[in-house]
Amino acid sequence: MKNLALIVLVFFLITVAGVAFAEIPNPDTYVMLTIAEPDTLDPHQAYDVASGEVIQFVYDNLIAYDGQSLTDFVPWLAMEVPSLENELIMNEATTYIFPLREGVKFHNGNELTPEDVVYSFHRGILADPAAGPMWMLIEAIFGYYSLEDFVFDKTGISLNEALDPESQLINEEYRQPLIDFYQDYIQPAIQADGWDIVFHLSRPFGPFMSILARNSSWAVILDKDTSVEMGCWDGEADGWWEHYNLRKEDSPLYDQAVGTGPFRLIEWDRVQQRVTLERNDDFWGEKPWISTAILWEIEEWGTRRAMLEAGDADQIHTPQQYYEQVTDMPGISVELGDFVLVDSMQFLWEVGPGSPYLGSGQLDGNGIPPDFFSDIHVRRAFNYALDYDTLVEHALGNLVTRIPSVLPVGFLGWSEDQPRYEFDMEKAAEEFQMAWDGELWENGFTVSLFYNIGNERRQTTCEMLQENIESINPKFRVEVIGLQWPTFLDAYRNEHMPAFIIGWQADYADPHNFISTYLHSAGTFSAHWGEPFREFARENLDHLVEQAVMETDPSIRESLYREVQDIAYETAAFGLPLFQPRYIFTMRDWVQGWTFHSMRPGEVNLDQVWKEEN
Amino acid sequence: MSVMDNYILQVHGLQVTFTDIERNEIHVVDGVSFSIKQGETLALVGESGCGKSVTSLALLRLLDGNGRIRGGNVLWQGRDILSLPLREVRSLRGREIAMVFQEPSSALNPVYTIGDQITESMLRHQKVSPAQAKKQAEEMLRLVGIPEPRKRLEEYPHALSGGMKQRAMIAMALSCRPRLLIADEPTTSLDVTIQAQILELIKELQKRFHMAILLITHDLGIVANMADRILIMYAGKVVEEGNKQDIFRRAAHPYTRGLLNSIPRMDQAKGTFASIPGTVPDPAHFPEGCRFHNRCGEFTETCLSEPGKIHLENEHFVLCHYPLGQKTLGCRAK
Amino acid sequence: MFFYIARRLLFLPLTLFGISLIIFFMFMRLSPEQRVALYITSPERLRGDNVERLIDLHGLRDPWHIQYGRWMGNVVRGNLGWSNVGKEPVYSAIMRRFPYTLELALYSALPIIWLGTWLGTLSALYHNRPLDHTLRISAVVGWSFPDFVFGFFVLMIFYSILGWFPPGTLGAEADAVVKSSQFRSFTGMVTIDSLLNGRLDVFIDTARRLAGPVLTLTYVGFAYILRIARSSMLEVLGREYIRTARSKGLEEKVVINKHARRNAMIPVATVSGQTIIALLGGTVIVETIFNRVGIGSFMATAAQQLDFASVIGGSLFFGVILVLGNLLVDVSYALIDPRVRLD
Amino acid sequence: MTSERRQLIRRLFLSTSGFLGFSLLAFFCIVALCAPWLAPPPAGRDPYLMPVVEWSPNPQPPSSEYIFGVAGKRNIYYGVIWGTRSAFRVGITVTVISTMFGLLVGAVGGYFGKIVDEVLMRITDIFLAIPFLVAAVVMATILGPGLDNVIRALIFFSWMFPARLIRGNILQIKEEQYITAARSVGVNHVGIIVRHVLPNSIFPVLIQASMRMGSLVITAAALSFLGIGARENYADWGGLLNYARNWMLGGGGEVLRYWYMVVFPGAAMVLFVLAWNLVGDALRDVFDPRLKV
Repeated sequence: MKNLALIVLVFFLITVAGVAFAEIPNPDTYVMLTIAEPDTLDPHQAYDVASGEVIQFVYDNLIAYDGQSLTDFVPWLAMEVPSLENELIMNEATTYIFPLREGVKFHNGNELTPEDVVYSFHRGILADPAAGPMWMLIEAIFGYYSLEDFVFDKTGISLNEALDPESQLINEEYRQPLIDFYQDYIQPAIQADGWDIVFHLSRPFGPFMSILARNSSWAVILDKDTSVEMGCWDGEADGWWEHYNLRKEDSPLYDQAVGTGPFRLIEWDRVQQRVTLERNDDFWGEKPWISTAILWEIEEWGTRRAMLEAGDADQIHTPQQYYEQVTDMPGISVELGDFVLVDSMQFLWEVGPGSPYLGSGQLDGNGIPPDFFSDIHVRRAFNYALDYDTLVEHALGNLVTRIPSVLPVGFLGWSEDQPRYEFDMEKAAEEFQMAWDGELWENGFTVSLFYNIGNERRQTTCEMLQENIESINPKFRVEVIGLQWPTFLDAYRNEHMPAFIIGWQADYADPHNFISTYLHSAGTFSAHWGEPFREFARENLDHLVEQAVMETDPSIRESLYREVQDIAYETAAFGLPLFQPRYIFTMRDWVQGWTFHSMRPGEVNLDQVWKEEN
Repeated sequence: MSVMDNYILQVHGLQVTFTDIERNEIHVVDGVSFSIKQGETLALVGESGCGKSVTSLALLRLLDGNGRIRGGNVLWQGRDILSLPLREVRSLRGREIAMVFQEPSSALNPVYTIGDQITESMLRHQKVSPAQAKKQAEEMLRLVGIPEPRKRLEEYPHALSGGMKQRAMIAMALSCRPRLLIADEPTTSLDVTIQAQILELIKELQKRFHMAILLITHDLGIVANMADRILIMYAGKVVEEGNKQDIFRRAAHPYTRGLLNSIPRMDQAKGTFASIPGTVPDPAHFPEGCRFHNRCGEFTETCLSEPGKIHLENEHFVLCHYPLGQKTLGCRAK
Repeated sequence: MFFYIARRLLFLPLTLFGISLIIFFMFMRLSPEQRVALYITSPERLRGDNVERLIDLHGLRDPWHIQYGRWMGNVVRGNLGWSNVGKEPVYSAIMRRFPYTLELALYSALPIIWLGTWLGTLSALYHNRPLDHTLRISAVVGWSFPDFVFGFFVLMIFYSILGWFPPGTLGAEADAVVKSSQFRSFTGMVTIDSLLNGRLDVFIDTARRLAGPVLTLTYVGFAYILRIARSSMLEVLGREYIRTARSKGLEEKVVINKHARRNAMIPVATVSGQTIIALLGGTVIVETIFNRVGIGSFMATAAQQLDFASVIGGSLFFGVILVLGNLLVDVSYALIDPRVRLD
Repeated sequence: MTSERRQLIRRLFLSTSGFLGFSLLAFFCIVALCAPWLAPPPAGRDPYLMPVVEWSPNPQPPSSEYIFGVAGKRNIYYGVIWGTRSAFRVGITVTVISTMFGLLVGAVGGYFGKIVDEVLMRITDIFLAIPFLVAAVVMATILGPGLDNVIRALIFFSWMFPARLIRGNILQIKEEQYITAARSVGVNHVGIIVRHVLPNSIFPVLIQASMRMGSLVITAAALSFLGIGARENYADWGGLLNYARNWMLGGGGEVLRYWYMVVFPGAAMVLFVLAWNLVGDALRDVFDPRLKV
């Protein structure tokens, strides 16, 4: 008994002694609690927010966004932003010239040279890892969606088949064509002319500048010497394929980063799930205020909040549904902002074979036929049936911004006046009556709406739609089903879910990234909406989408995108566009200098914040 | 009953109860009285469940759990053990009164060596050093006929055979030269040949140390061999008491007769009480009146009333309405 | 004894093989698309034939024997594969996380065993009296508490209100000290290493962070030991050798502490060993709540994300721990109890 | 024998823990049976799916309308009531099936011995060497969300415990004479197992089963807590607690702001598990032959 008391006492003393009383703990260190650690630090493999969050502060791009703008740029590692006016964009917008800043040093002291820039882009394009981000540059510069397609088109060699699992050539006869491919196509496309970096595009590509702008990890500048030393591609034409499509763990840059950015990478501790950055005192631009930044993955929301409350963290990732928990927290300030992310409900005009989610598979009240949503009236009825205002005000606490189509607010082609379906139960009923020649109204249906588990916003939206639709006709049955991500992905790939909500986060700030994803017959999403849709898109939409991206005049592009959206509205081809969710940024009120940018990966501008009591 | 000076232990009206789950008190031992003279062997005989073991445990207040002594007194050289402070009872235990139990393999602590367990009681009661105690223990082991006693001291009980264990038990009990040894079925669990050896050993040591023995057993063969006087217990009461000759020749209680009829000869295996019909009644439901009446061949209506204690001859008493083969000689004791 | 140990060890590879088969075939129930979801973390990665490319890259559409053979071939060569959850090779992911779990398990085992034994003995000695009832009920209540509910209570009281026990494994500053070149790692367990290095500040930091999880595991865990200790003590107290000891005139204290306790502790010791082993595999929830590094939370995340290499690697690791741990328990059982012989 | 058994059962109900445990269980049984009257589900819907009662995602404290408050747009009271059925379903299904299967494996292994036993016990060992929670997490993730899948996962990884117990008991009983007797009379194997072996080892199994019942319900809830339990909005205490998880540490400056989200489902769960543990305790006190005091 005595022992127990003693132990408790000692523990108590140790504990109390350890409690810090400082007003602002660690004024030079910024602790940001996130929900994910980087996937990889190789900029050409990184395609997730957490990786981008680190990469953007360690590496630099050629240009950066001007303040909050999504369309204006400022020089960054480039001395000037190319434009038609300053004639750095030439040849009908197929040549872009970026004069490179001199005197910039990498974190290890190496000097930045034009060769580094060229190497960086070549390496990225040749690496093109599966499901990585490099398709953006490949599409922008060459007009292909992957290096594999590009190589196959030019040489007739399928890289997949030409390489063994160790990335060695299966047959020596492929060697020369592949060397030629590099020399003939990749090398000329990005070249250094003195201190000018010159890009040659195969055709004009509207979004090109957005793809290069700061925050795009795929377009950052590596140090060639350091990279080669670490074991990356050596810059020679012979053997480049040995570095093609590596698994992320096989990349030498997986957990190392030497850039020119405002912070240097001290450590990526994968056990503690913590990335530590330190101010780069030799940074060429404005130096950060804080000396150390810690990005720390803490999955548990309650723990994150408690650490913020205790002052052990300066800022935390806050899921939307917990807004109420942080609004009146003492010592805490909350900011709001819309990232470029849109949620929408997608309808499959034809569900793929073997779907377990169709019920009876017929229009008999206990299921739906596979092509249920190919009927325009069904799609329209669903659009009319969503009580949007109630959803936003009561269920989502006004933490979303309504979008009429799939374009985020402020994007080229977005407009307040874009026609949209307003909540109207009578019209919804009318459309349902017309659908399937009245058969639908007669027999009713049972349809399942899907969302990925963990997203309460999407869940609530499905539930409200369920409530509204079921109230139209007692024979209408709606089920709301949440799926785990792997199952969701499987069902998505096999085109099994008749209707589901998913979001799209902008890769770059251009309408093309959304319109082509949602409306082109080969779009990332829309290609999976079934043959009826693809047919419809090929006839009505594809040419407009393709024309718009090649156009350089913004006003022409805008009108083209308007036209596409109008067609999609008329036919309810988008599915059911929903909203841009509003993000909640919760931080201690001693955080100063925090600003929001909708294209920034991550939630904090580490290079500008500092800590000071108000 | 007169108090005679050479009685070392006198028990008067001992009452022991147990409490069952429903909190009923059950009288397991109901008014047992007897006494033991210096150096004599008193056998306490009865079927299992008659209360004889409980009686022996009650003498040293070793009842555990829910057993309670509800009355009577146990005089040890004039002092009532039942009212002594527990501290003093403890100093009696092992030193003046020692016990040997039925099952040597469970009565010895499996995780301590034989030596440890023997010296323990010497160290407790005598002013000896551990080394001396060990030497004495070795001596004791030799005395009880254990070969290689020095080696045995270091061994754990499970390494010894049953007979050896019981010898060790005896060595342990006698290590402080007690004046009374309570032996509770000391040979029941042993083979017949070993039984005889152990009994011989006990007899021999009794002579050597001049101690009295309270021998608890159900085996009348052993009784015939060992006892000076005999106490027959049935259902918590002493039903007959007398010296060996009286009991064996002139058993008065039908129960005693029954026991004697079932007596096996020494050269036979363990006997049974098959000749008495029925079983010992459950203590919770002892019959009214004479507790043996439901198994008794002589049963009459009278037996439904409590029988009185009848003095037959010398020290021969019986608790029965119809003592067998006797005219009622003495007056009814109160 | 030697034969016994050898025989048990001989079964180890067999057990591991069995485990790998069970896990493997569980994963084979999944479609390649479900398994590739590990690499496709957001819709943006769904472009074109990315899914197929990734499935090919990782060979997820190969027939099962090829996939198993490939995995087995790597294992034989000492390569357990890449852990996508740990973001490092499976082997080092496990080895770097294990000391934290071991540390937590050991520190929790101490109070669990100590409290459980002490209170269990007390409960037995006061059998059916108010103290016994109180202890038993409070233990059963503790045992009936889901650890995640109790863990949050602890976090609420000791962190949110009192500010004593912060979550996490190590604070940033202490972490920097531990990673500095002056700090020598002896055991991988920070509490011990910090003392060996004479860094009391690091010790305090990590001890404070350990306190919450330890408290939680102790409360929900000590009941089991208490129950065993109590019943074993009760059983022993009813044994004849206790009566023998009393008949020798020993003091009650000696009877209890010497004769009863040692016997009563034999089952408790066995169960304690099993408790430590169980703790090693059962800290998942506590590690999650308190945001602690450890093999439990690692495995849970890996399982949820269907990270095949991590799950199978971790399961094999647990298999080894379990088999060796149980062997150790059995051997020590034979050492405590002179009656037991291993053969 | 029968009077002895009757007495045992009397003791079972009269002991403190037995009385408490059985009363609690009776209470939960009543709640489960009366769920449709205690918390009427909306017509035509699956009663196990908690209906939306509020559109606001913010929890609402207990009020006269929703006496346990509202969490995740759902009536906590409704979830607690219908969750009782889920708890019984998980506990009883898993325990019964895994015990049956374990019984089979244990009985076959224990009775036949030799090679059969060796093989079965090695397989049992392999299953035992995978940490239970991790195994259940993997299995539940692979099978996908849903109470039935949780049940499957738990069965798949918990039959070993009764199997071992039974086997041990059978090995012990096998030595006893009446088995030899039965065998010598020529009763067949199955007959011996069913008629003689099982009845004698049934009490330890029952005790273990009732103890496991509680921990299984906790494990199922832990799976829910890790996000792989019952489907979302399924009336299940683990699910309610999982939802409460992100509110447990309070909001604003108040730590206890959302107490009701934890307290009601938490109390239901603790009491339910407690009931089984108490019953198990009482059973053991009464039937465990080693504890005859």
